[in-house]
Amino acid sequence: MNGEVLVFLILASLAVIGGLLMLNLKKVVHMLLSLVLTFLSIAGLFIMLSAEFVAVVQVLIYSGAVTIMMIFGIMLTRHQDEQRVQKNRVRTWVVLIGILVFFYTMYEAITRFVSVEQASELHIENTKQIGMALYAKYVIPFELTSVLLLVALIGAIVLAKREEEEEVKQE
Amino acid sequence: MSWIDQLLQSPPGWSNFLTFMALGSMMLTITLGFVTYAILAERKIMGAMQLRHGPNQVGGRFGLLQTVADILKLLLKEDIRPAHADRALFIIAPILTYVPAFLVIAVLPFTEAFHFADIGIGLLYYIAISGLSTIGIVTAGWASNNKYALMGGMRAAAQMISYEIPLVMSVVGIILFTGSLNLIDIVNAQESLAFIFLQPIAFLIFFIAGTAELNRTPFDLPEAESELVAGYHVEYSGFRFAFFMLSEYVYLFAISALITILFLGGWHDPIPYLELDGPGLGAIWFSLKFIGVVFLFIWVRVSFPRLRADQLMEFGWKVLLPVALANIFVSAVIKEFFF
Amino acid sequence: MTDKDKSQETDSVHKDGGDHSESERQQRDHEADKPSSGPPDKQDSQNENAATDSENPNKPQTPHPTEETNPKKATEKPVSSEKSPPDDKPKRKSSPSSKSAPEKTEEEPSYNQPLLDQYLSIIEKDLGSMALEAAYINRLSKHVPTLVAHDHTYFQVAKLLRYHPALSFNYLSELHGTDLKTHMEVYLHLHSFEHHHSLALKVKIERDNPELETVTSLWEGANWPECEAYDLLGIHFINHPNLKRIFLGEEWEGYPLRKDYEAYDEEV
Amino acid sequence: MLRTEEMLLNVGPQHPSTHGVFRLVIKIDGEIIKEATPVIGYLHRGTEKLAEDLTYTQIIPYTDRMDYLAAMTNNYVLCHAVETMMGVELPDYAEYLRVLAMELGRIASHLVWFGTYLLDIGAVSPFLYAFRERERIINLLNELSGGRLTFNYMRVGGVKWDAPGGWFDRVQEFVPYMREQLAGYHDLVGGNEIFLSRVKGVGVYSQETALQYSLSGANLRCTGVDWDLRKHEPYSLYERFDFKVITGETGDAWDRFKCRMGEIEESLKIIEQTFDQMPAEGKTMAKVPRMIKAPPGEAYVRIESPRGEIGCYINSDGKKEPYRMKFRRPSFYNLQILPKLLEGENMANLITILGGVDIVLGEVDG
Repeated sequence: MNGEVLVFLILASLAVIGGLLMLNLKKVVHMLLSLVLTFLSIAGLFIMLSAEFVAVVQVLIYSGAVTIMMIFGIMLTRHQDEQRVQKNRVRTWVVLIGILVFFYTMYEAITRFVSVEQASELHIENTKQIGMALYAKYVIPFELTSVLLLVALIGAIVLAKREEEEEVKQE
Repeated sequence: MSWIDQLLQSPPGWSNFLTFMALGSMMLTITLGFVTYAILAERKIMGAMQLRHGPNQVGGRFGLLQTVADILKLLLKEDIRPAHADRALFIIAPILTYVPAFLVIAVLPFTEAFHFADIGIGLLYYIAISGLSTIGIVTAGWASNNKYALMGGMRAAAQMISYEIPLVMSVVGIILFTGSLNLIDIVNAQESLAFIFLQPIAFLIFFIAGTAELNRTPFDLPEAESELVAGYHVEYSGFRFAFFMLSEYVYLFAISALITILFLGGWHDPIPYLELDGPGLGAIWFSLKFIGVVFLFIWVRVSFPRLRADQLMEFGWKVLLPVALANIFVSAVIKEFFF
Repeated sequence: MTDKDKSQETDSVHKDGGDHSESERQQRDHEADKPSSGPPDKQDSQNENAATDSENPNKPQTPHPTEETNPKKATEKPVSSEKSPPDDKPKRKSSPSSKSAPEKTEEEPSYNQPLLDQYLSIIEKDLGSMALEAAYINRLSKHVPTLVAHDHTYFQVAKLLRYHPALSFNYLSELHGTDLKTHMEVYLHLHSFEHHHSLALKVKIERDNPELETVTSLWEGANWPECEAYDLLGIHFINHPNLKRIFLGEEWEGYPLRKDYEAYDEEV
Repeated sequence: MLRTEEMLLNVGPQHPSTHGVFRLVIKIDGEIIKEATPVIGYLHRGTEKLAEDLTYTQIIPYTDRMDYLAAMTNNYVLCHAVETMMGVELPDYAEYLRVLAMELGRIASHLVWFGTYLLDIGAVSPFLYAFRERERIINLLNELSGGRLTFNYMRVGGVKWDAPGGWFDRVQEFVPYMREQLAGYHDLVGGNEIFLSRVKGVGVYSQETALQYSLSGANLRCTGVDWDLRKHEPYSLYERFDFKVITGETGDAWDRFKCRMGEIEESLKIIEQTFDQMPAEGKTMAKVPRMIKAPPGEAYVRIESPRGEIGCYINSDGKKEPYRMKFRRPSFYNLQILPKLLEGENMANLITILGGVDIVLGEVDG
């Protein structure tokens, strides 16, 4: 056992704890913060995989931007602070089976996964490699994704505008 | 592979643990030492500019121990927690703000020899981690269960998101010229010419956005004293308050260092071709530039009134961001044709 | 009606001023005594120009302060026939002389007398001769024309003063109440920015249940002063948008500026 | 659109920008103010009630405490009211001394406003600069009256003392110094883009609104109403001085700023002219009876204080105490417009608008 394993164990369990807390806490702001914990642990896991760029982007986008947006949404809008979902026996079972199936699939996939070669130089010029891959090999998917995001952006603006107009009409 | 990488990949043990602890504490001490005297310097400079003396009682004529005394006082003060505050978050919030402030220092190279983590994406790391403090501030605002605090927290969040974008955008030009996100590479790329001359607009944007990230005048809306009393930390006292204050100054330290690294050529001598790049001289150059930047921040704080929240947003989105984008475009053109 | 006709001829006929207002007031007093029999005006005695006291023989034992020392003056109506047009700046030099000799029968009319006459004619035309209780020049107060309205005509008079194009007193400089032991009095100091002249409007109201129409609809600036008068004197302003005890808070007992107010703690 | 929650915010009574104990209950939606309700009375001392048991001379110190930033004008309005009733003619020398004291006080008061207003807007330094200049004025008035804030200098019929030796020279030295500093303020603040963007177009009201709400002083003049009691209903010796009435055009906070800064300039002019006109020496008191008694009757006089129209109403029964005394306190009247100005405003403009009204709580509460 070396430091890497130890760190992995810590990060992995933190991520799981974050997820569990997120599901079980009662106040929305608490849930959100436990989500941040999960995000950060996952970023840590990325670093362990020598994916520094992805890790940092994870922190920047998820912990930074997405969380803050959610906090805004929660704090500025009306909401019930505490929500209780009625327990449904059937649903519990379905969820449980789903989890088991998922776990088994992942287990199988991981055990059958044979790494062809151990990439030892992954962390060197990590960002450069991502850039190369994105703009050379996967340029078409990249462009398509950006177009999709643009469409989503415009769509959001259109939707917000329309609602505003309706509001004006109502008043 | 540097010694620190070796250390990181070595098997865990008490000796390693202690080494890490010692290194961390050393950095903490240096930073806190800076913070102590940065606060003093700010008070002294502001005093000089505002026709007063500043601290001059504790620690001799220059009040050298004033900040130490202040921090000790804060340590000993009663820790007050409002009755209706959210207990857990109220306690976590200062830590959430404080920890990222120290995390960012890990990637800053002070001289060629004196730096901690040399990671490929140092610049991005800085920006990502510093964004985490926002969560701490918003949490503090929310957990205090105080309206002023909440408004301060909201303002902080809105402001930090808005200004992080031009901040990142403004350095893209530098990344283009350097071809790396590594801070050491960036400094080395400025051996002959500091980026402030190549990217003056980027420098301006970075400085303005940096001031906004630091919540300092004229962008000190989250803690606008005349409006929100003290903003997000209005309910905090004692050492929890000290956390917020310290993290603010640690960020001042960090961003000043970052500006020195990004735009002023770090440890390289300011006048190119002078060949004054000795091993000891690097530290001196860095310090001088760094002190200059800190002074600039203090000067700005003394001179300007505060912006209004909506003007701040407008300025960030409608002025800084387009200018930063244009700067990227121009940089790309220059890079393509002249380098 | 001859008076009226005369006064309408031209503003520069100054001699009318005294006559006109005088006869008017006599008339009014006779009529006013019968129905209202409220506290008769004692306030006027302090004014050189007011002659109401002389026509008011059955003066009650008024505890009003001014009665005690104030000699009867202006028993004669100020017949000031041949007088020059108003001098422009008769500073206080003129007032002390007139005050020091209140018994003087022939008194120099104030430089503001034509203004007062003009106001009176307008008010009379619009609201009839009954609108005002008294009208005089207050020489003590820089010769300000002073109108005293009845409590029921007060709002109409104020409205006229506010909106009539020749008056247009569009600025309320001051509003406050005074407790005169027998009755309350509300004092307004108005100013017209169009014609640049000032006017004091007073109204007497009964003390036991002081009520008065608010003038906030005419001058927004009357809002807080009326609250202040309500807070400190207990004058209730009807239709006031937000009448509250502005200084002392709703739980305060009594009205401190009333003369019979007893402080909770006498020592203080 | 997101539906946002309204919340009730208590600004004050202990808030750094309410300039005293003033409370404002505001209902905000996000950062937009829906409704503002001022709550006053925390500093109500019952000056008018107290005055009923005091002789006129004894009331003078009480007036100092109403508008404690311009105590000289308060002194003056009371003395002026009594003098008007008594018909006292003042010696020129005493009147010149009073004008000097009042104009110095006006500058000091505007300096405090300038400093604290900038402090409200977030600039700390101008506050300290303004207080450096104010300190000089306060020292001058201290030499004159023996007090630094509550002067109690004027008496019915004149002033308490003659100026000490060399005082006039020191005042004369102060005038060019103040001019120089004023130019510095205009450089530091008047030309600052951030400051301009904070005050331009903020808290606008029309001329009609200003008159309707009984505003006075710079709050009225900023809308373009050419009205200064010193000019238009001259009292004291103001007829003899040549000065401009500074008026604005738009009625926003920027115009109010310009009006007040312009008034400092005009006051300096008046002080200069005083020295040209003033007799070298003279009597400081007119002949007044030992026990001052206003003749029976009532009087209302008004003069121009730094904050606007300050008035004094005296109802006298001929005794040595007034029967009823009432002060028209400009801040009290000026503050009324606040709820109207704040409605629909941005939260960040709250302080800009409140500060622009220039209130002194001692005066609001009386």
